[in-house]
Amino acid sequence: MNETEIATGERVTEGDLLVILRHSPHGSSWLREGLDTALVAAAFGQRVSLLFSGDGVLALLDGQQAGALGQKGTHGVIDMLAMYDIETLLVDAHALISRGLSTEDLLLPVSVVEGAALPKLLDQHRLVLNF
Amino acid sequence: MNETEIATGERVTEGDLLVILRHSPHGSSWLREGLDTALVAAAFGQRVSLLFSGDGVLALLDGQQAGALGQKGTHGVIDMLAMYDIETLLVDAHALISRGLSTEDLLLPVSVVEGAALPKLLDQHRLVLNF
Amino acid sequence: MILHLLNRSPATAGTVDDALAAMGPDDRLLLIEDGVLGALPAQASLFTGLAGRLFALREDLAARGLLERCAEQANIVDVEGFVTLTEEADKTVSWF
Amino acid sequence: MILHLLNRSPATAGTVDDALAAMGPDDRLLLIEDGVLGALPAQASLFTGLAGRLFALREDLAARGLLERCAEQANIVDVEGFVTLTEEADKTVSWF
Amino acid sequence: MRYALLVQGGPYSSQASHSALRFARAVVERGHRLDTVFFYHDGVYNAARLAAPPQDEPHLGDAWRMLHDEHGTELLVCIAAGLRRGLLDEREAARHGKAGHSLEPPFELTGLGQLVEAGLSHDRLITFSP
Amino acid sequence: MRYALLVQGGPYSSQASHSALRFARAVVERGHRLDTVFFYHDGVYNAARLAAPPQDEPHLGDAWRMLHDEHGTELLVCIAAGLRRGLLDEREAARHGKAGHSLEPPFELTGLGQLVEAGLSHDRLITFSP
Repeated sequence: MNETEIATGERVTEGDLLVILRHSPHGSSWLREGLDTALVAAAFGQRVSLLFSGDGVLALLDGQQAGALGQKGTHGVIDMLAMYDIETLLVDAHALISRGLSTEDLLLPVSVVEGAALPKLLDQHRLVLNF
Repeated sequence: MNETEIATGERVTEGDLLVILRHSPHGSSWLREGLDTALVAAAFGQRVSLLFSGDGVLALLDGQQAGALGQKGTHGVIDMLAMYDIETLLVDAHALISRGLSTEDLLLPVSVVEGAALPKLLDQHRLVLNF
Repeated sequence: MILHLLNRSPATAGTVDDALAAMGPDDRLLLIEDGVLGALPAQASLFTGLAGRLFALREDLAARGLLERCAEQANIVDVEGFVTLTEEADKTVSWF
Repeated sequence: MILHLLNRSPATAGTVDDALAAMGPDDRLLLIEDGVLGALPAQASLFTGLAGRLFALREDLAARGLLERCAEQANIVDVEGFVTLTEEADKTVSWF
Repeated sequence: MRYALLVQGGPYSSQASHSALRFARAVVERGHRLDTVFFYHDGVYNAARLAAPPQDEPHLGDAWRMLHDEHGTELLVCIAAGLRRGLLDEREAARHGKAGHSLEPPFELTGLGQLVEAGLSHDRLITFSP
Repeated sequence: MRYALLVQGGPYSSQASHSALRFARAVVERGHRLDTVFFYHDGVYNAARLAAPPQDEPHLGDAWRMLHDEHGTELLVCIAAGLRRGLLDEREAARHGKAGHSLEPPFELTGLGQLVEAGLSHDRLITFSP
């Protein structure tokens, strides 16, 4: 992770690529495709940050399983993030709170982002892709 | 149109097929595909009602045009409804009001539906398809 | 009685609102796919008034890790229960 | 400065909220496709605080009959203006 | 009872096809008849004959074909929705002067009237959309 | 400037492809270089070679090919997203034991790395999604 202290004392994450994940597991392929993009970028040596926002916070929930037809879901990919050196895992505070979830419900330790830190996050990455 | 007076004095539309149109013109193919379904059902002699709801009320707005690449849009189909004897055109009141629109903004005369009349409408049709 | 199917999360507010507005007093609502995100206790207030008429599909809750996190007001049914709900309803209307 | 593109109508509230929450004080928002439904005066309150930074694509307004119904706060640009906005921004982020 | 399904979601892009297939199996296991699955909107992509999903994921096209083989369920693809999305059987390919085809039996191209017919002539029509 | 586009919407199902194409033309008219269009998610369906839309509607596949012919824009289709949706070129069809193909040049199957590369090596990447 690459962090810099900024004037207000907030820590801002810098990087090449910020992937914002806004979709739930299983319901569509968006989350899977976003994670794949992050993995590929990391494999190419880029500094990748993930922001789980909206229904995307569900991607981190513990206790996920395969779907009824054996669809794999994405929790297996979440487990691989560290292996690809993707260590900047950020979660939108509002997305968690409004769903009644807390960081204790999640598979991995994450940093919580809120308020003005959100636009700064986008600003500090060369490329931002929404999924 | 097939209408019956019910106990409360509200008029309820009956029919074989209720097509609910919830999507805007041009943004997706949903509206076009819903209208096509209605036209085909009417051509087969079924009694068809259309309910414009949500962003679907935009389908009735006057002043629509082709898209920038020459995409036809759906306003031409709206003009054909009468030819197919689809005369039951219903608009959800909330959808209109929340968009700041009134029936005077619309291409055709319509009946406005609100409150408890909405569930009754679904109840009075053998088949209900959402688009 | 109509069975309404809802496959969108409460984040797609327009769909949830439209489905609820179309429901009669005896109609039932089954949450499937991303619709089961509505079964979280934090979303329970959306579905007040549906006591005994709110259902959520077990397989879709389980896949998302929501089976143990589900609000009490939602009756959990498996796919066989889904079939039963369609048998018992006069018709089924899907909202998406 | 980031140019944000929004192609969803306000009926898809989650997308609009997420886009607005991610915008910095100098960022711009361009409404395209069904996003231009947000340019109706009835929706203007969603975008307060974006004075001078809210844009809507002329072609998409026109196709939907909204060109003459657009709120004053939205600056109308054609596709050439869209290109200019992407030139002037450091990067572009799409919300859908 | 006699059931029909309407599938409007593309395979993989949304869960709609998975949900429909799972429901289809439960319907026939319960002893109902599943006469028809109608594919419309992006659901028509379920019929793409060249689909090659990863080995460890369900092959939706094969699963629909199996449903047809075991239970006689007809797999109807809206021709208007299919043609513009590149799903042509041999006959339509010839008619449009294209070499090759992208859809083959048991999937059948058919008119939208068959959806209305399926909806009104069956006891139940269940829609699965993206 | 050098532009790249990411297209994630299916043709006809959503306006994304139309918007992208319109923007693409405006970009090159302005004198910029449009090196790459990358198709991902349902955007890969833009490459379906058998698409037969009605005569009075824009043919998106042809319009992309024209962009390639006139401006040298490469038309890259994510191979993982394409294979599961039935978009195979001759080589992939052979590799998967399928007769026929559904994608052909100037569309090219390529890895997702090309999207990252396009995004980071161009001055601008603009995304059009459904």
